[in-house]
Amino acid sequence: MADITETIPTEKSGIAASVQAGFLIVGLLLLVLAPFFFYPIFLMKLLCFALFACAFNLLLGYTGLLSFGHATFFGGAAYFTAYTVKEWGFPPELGILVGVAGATFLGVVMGFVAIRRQGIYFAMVTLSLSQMFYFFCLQAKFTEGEDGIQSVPRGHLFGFIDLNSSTNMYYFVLGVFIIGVLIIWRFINSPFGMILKSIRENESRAISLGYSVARYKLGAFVMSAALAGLAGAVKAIVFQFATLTDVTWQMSGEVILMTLLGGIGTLIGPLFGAGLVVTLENYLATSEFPVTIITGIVFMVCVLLFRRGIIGEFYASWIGRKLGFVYRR
Amino acid sequence: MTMIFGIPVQALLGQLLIGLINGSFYALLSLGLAIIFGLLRVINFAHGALYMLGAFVAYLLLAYAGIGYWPSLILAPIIVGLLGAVVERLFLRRLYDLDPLYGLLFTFGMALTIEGTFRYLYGSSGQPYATPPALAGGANLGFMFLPIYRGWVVVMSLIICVGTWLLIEKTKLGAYLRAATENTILVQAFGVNVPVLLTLTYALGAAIAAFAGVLAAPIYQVSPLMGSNIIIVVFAVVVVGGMGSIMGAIITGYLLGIAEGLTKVFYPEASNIVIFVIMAIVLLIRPAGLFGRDA
Amino acid sequence: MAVSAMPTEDKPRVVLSARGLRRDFGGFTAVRNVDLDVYDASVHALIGPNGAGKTTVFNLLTKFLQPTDGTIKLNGVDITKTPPDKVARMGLVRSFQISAVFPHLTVRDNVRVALQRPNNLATQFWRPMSALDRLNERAEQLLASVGLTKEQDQLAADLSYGRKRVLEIATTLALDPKVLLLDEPMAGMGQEDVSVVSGIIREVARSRAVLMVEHNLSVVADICAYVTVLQRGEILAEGDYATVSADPRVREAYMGTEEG
Amino acid sequence: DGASDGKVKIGILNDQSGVYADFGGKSSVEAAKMAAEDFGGKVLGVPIEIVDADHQNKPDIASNIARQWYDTQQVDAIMELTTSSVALAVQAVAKEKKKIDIVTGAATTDLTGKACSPYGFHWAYDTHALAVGTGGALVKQGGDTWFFLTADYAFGYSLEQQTSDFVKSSGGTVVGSVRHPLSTQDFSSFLLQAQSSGAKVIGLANAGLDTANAIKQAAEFGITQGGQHLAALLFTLAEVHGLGLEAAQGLTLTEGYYWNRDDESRKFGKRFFERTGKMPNMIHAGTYSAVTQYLKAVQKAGTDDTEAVAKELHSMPVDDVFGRGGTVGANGRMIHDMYLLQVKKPAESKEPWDYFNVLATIPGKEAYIDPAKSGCDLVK
Amino acid sequence: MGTLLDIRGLNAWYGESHVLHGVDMDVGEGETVTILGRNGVGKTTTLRTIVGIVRSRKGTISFAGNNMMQVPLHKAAHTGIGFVPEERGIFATLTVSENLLLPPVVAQGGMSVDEIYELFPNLYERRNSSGTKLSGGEQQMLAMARILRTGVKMLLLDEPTEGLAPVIVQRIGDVLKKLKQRGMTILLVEQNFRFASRIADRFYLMDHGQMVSEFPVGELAGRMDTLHKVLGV
Ligand SMILES: Nc1ncnc2c1ncn2[C@@H]1O[C@H](COP(=O)(O)OP(=O)(O)OP(=O)(O)O)[C@@H](O)[C@H]1O
Ligand SMILES: Nc1ncnc2c1ncn2[C@@H]1O[C@H](COP(=O)(O)OP(=O)(O)OP(=O)(O)O)[C@@H](O)[C@H]1O
Ligand SMILES: [Mg+2]
Ligand SMILES: [Mg+2]
Repeated sequence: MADITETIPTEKSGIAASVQAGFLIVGLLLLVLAPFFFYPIFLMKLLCFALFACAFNLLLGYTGLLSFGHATFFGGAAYFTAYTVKEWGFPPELGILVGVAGATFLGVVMGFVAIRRQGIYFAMVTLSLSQMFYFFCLQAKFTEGEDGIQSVPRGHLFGFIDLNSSTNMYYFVLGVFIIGVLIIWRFINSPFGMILKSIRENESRAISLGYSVARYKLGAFVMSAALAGLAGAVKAIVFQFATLTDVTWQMSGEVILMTLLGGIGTLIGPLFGAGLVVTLENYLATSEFPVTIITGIVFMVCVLLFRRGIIGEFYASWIGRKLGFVYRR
Repeated sequence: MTMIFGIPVQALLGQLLIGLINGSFYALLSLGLAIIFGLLRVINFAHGALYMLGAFVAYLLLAYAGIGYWPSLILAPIIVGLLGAVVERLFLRRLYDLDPLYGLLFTFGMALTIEGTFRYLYGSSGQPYATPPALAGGANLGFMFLPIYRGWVVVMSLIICVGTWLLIEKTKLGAYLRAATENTILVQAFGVNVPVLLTLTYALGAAIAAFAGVLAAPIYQVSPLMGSNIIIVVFAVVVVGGMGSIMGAIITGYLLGIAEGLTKVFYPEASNIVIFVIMAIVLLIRPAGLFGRDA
Repeated sequence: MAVSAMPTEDKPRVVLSARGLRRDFGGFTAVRNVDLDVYDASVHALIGPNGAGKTTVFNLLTKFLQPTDGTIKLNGVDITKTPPDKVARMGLVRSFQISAVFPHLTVRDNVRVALQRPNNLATQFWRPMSALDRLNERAEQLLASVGLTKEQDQLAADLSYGRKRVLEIATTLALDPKVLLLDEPMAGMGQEDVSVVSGIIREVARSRAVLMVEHNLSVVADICAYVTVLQRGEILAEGDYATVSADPRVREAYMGTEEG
Repeated sequence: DGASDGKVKIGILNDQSGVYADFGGKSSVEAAKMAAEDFGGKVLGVPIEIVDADHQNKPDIASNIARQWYDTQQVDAIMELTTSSVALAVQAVAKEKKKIDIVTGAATTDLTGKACSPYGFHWAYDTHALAVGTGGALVKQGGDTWFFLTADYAFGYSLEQQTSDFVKSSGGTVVGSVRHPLSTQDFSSFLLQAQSSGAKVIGLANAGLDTANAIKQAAEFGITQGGQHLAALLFTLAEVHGLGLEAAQGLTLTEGYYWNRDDESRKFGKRFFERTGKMPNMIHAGTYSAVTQYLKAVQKAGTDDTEAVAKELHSMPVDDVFGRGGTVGANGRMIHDMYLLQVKKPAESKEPWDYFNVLATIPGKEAYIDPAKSGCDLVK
Repeated sequence: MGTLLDIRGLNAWYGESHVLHGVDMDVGEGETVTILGRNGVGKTTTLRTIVGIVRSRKGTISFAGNNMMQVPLHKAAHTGIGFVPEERGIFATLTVSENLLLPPVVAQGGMSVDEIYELFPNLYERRNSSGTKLSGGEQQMLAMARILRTGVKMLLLDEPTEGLAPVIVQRIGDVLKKLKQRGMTILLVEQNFRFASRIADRFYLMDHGQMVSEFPVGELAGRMDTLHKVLGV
């Protein structure tokens, strides 16, 4: 049975590496210049979702675990951050830290239960647990139910950078995004990442070599949860509210769509996927097309025809191969 | 009046019965999921949408063709089953060689599309569907007033569950199905047309879901949302039961329906999460589920 | 290690021992009443007809399956309740009946993955991959010892079946185990590979205990000091190869009347 | 000084594909267009333009669109704003950008309470008005013992809380309540508890599909035949239509508008029906009213400048098919009469959409919180 | 004795990897033919390609007048081919008798269930236990037995002795001899050529995805040198 992670590029020749470096520089430049051409709040939203998708992809693309409950970490962190910043007057950086810590905690709890099952069971278990969290948020007092925590002050970063300026806010979000991606990159290219890879390849062999597979999976799960939380926490500061939308299972589905569209197991794919989904959502809002139908169709078409996603298809395409990107199979 | 935990026994009996009725829907849906998963290795996220479709087909048949409940009980499953067959032939078939997660994602997209379409066309507040006159009214059981229709639901779901179980455990067709679950290629090499079998299986699963939908129409609002509300719970049911056995899926469905019903009496705030809590506990104690075999 | 003398005629040390081992699957008892002692610095064979329960015994000893009954001790420590990865870390390492490599890693990486844990390089998620380079030397040594030097940059998936099994042994040795459990290491191997692998096993067993399941009786005769014959989950006979193969019950149940 | 950019542009931002699509949805957009046409398509000599968007019940999408509309698309006012998380988020954006927003779709009293804005208005209804209408007025009609079926989240609690306050202050008693989770399918357990409580009125402090399912199953369990009375705290014509009279008969509810109440409302209802295929509920009519009043304010102020228009909106009386005799408080609350309605028996209904008997009219002063006590810091 | 199975220029692939490079072979009616060869030379693949399990293939395969290249997998059995895979493929969730009755009967002339139980008395004893509870040898017998009932003309057996105890290997040899007497055509893949030599009429030697030589059983003794070289025994 072909693994969901089969489309991961395994090796890159010299050209591919430099092409990738080139893309990276151009991409960075574009991101730095973007607010001069696009609406900043839109870009910030895009970056938050891109980081969320990258974090999700860390789990799916590199350990083969499909979580259907990542909204819990994204939306949960948003609540924690919004609450501490608004009610306790925390500065933004501290609020974000609280959000990440909260998401990490949720990741430990959910991961502890969920990693007991694999494959689609894992997906169903995470879905159920996140639904539980959704009901918790709905009923808990501090989330203010369907109103959400509103009017969260953006405040001053480190006490002196005024985040109410959308330029400042944008570069802060960009900074967080880049740091997040760097963390993910380091994580998957580390000794730990190597063990993750071997577990994905042959789990019982990894056990027989003495690795407590569950702990490694949990490690990856928690790391992914923490980064998803980082994305959610920043989003709460950007939009100045945290609401139920971000903890629904539809949100968990959305991040899967972003990853799938961008390319499972590619480092930058989710950025493209997130860009596409966010743009599409915005566009559909003012069009005649009903959003869910289009999203659903995109999902189906993607699974049937472009399983590798935008970046994956590019790597596997004629040009990609010419440039030296190599695929398994 | 005798009391248990401060609740009159009479009320408790009533609640047990009601739990059983809810369990009927869980059992029917998890049964379909288990059959489809067993053979196709696809977690059918669209199962809730098919259930909704069953109810809607019944509604549409009534609204546009004047076809009532009884014919719909047969027609709607057939129509939805056919639709399932088409989906299997055209799309799902292409995903069998891939990681099962793709099947999950595809059917997720399918669920969104179906649900979105009906929401677009019919709004979300739901459509009316009356109880068939022959089953209207209720019976006073002494401890509660039982609408006759609800009794009918329990009976029908039991018949379908047991019938399906017999079909799969006791017939030649069932033997093919079980064998194909283990080794599709070999069964095919023996001269069995497995592709057709796969199509039939998905169609059967879809038809059972649609049947549940028609059963539900007179009780719940016929709404595009009725499927997505129930499917996540049914997933949890399936995890608790473990998808190893058909019987397991059925029994777990009824049991959890009852567990949920009782929670509504003792601690109603938790009734929507009680199944998830049970799921978490079962996973911690018996990761393979109550009736599951370890992979 | 400075143990000079080979175990003499009097009792060598028991490293792995099982008492009263039993395992039920539903109503069916796959293994019952199995007592087993595996000695240091020797090769012990577990043979028996198909379905006798050999693989199950392996699974029980390495804790991939939990025994229904009985106790298992490794170097005197009771491991009956220990999880499998812990057992592996205690020095009891197994191979699988179906070859177990990491197919999309290179041959060298396969061995390096095994080396990571003993060298405390498994959980560092903050260090770059190049931190693993210091394992290369040891990995290459191990690969050389089994003759895989030429193939070290290939993907394991591209190796032939026999080479995969050899790689698996190299990976296992990387953990420097005290007890090695090999499930049909020569099954489906060509004759050349069979001799290579028997050579390796013999070499390995100089300083370790090896328990292996094998159908190839000439190998068993050649390298195994002790043989246990299982039948229907129970021990039918025990002893050295000559004794066991002379046992008429073993001839009837397992070897048949034909010569070797 | 006239319109700033050669047109007056109004954005209708609401749920057009999700759970609240029937509540307002595309039909609200149509109501807004009717208002613009009735105004002659022009104000201050420049064209009136209506744009709309589907916020999909996601506050971040709504907030994103609102910002873009205000900043780059020259939208002067945003209206409708179904669901409270969206309404609160957009009102915050509007306040920051010093732009007008008029909420007709959301229920929370916070919009004119602690989250009030000098440029924000709340038009059609709110939880308080619903509670007064159904809670207070029904007790006077003899429904003096209550049992609540409450959706287990903030909205449900505040409906239950406010309603039982009015029940008690009108001399009734609350004999019990049970909290059910949001999106419950099966209410029979809860209904049995309500039934055995013996209360005369079962108050449904929930919304949408939950209310519809509860009503439908109450009929199945013979609760209304047993002499108990159902009162839905947030339910409109659109949902009664979805439920059908057979199941809904006898239900009481409160709305700020009923098309078949008098000639004027019938006239508007019929026109609306011709364009949308359904009769308007209070959100549709409220949106019509909000757009009309906004245009009148622009006309009167002679400019579309926010401060000037907001000043007019606060001071002008409301007098249209929806808000007859309405006034606007300093907190932005539009205060108008509400109606206690009862769903007819199928036999009583003389034509399609003829669903309600009007049981009582609740004067606006009673229905809405006195602005001075609203907790809004704009009111001294 | 006519030719039942005729294969010319058969090529087959697993994904990108080219495994069979032009296999030519034939099997006569009632004949027992054995393919010998080392691991991984493509013996199993040859059988799987004939049946149609491996579908990326080129060349011609004709069996009893059918062009097998055109026949879909689930129709192959109906032309009279019975395949017993290397891994036996006993179904765990089915009982022994369900396993036995599973393959549809494709032609007249198959054995009756009684005859089969007579041939394999152990199976009769265990008919109600689940398939995987059988010992390896019993599983192998069951795998063969269930094909005999269907009335196929030809058996494709993939290493029926692999991993079996010597005593069971003997029994299987006896059964195959009996089948041969009844006129069954058998294509056998074996590594154990001592076993093969007891029942085969003719041998093919396979290497690198091709048949490198072919000889009748009588020439076996004279060819031991080549065999040693190719098989490495
Ligand atoms: N998980 C399981 N569930 C049920 N029965 C099992 C299970 N694992 C093994 N068995 C049964 O236990 C018996 C022993 O199996 P085991 O695999 O240990 O045999 P073995 O001696 O290794 O045989 P072989 O030489 O064929 O590998 C067999 O009858 C098998 O069917
Ligand atoms: N499913 C598969 N996918 C890719 N390659 C395969 C597959 N099955 C077999 N191969 C490869 O095809 C070649 C031929 O395999 P085949 O199984 O036909 O060999 P064989 O002669 O039957 O060997 P053995 O004696 O080990 O059974 C081998 O190199 C093998 O690695
Ligand atoms: Mg074994
Ligand atoms: Mg083979």
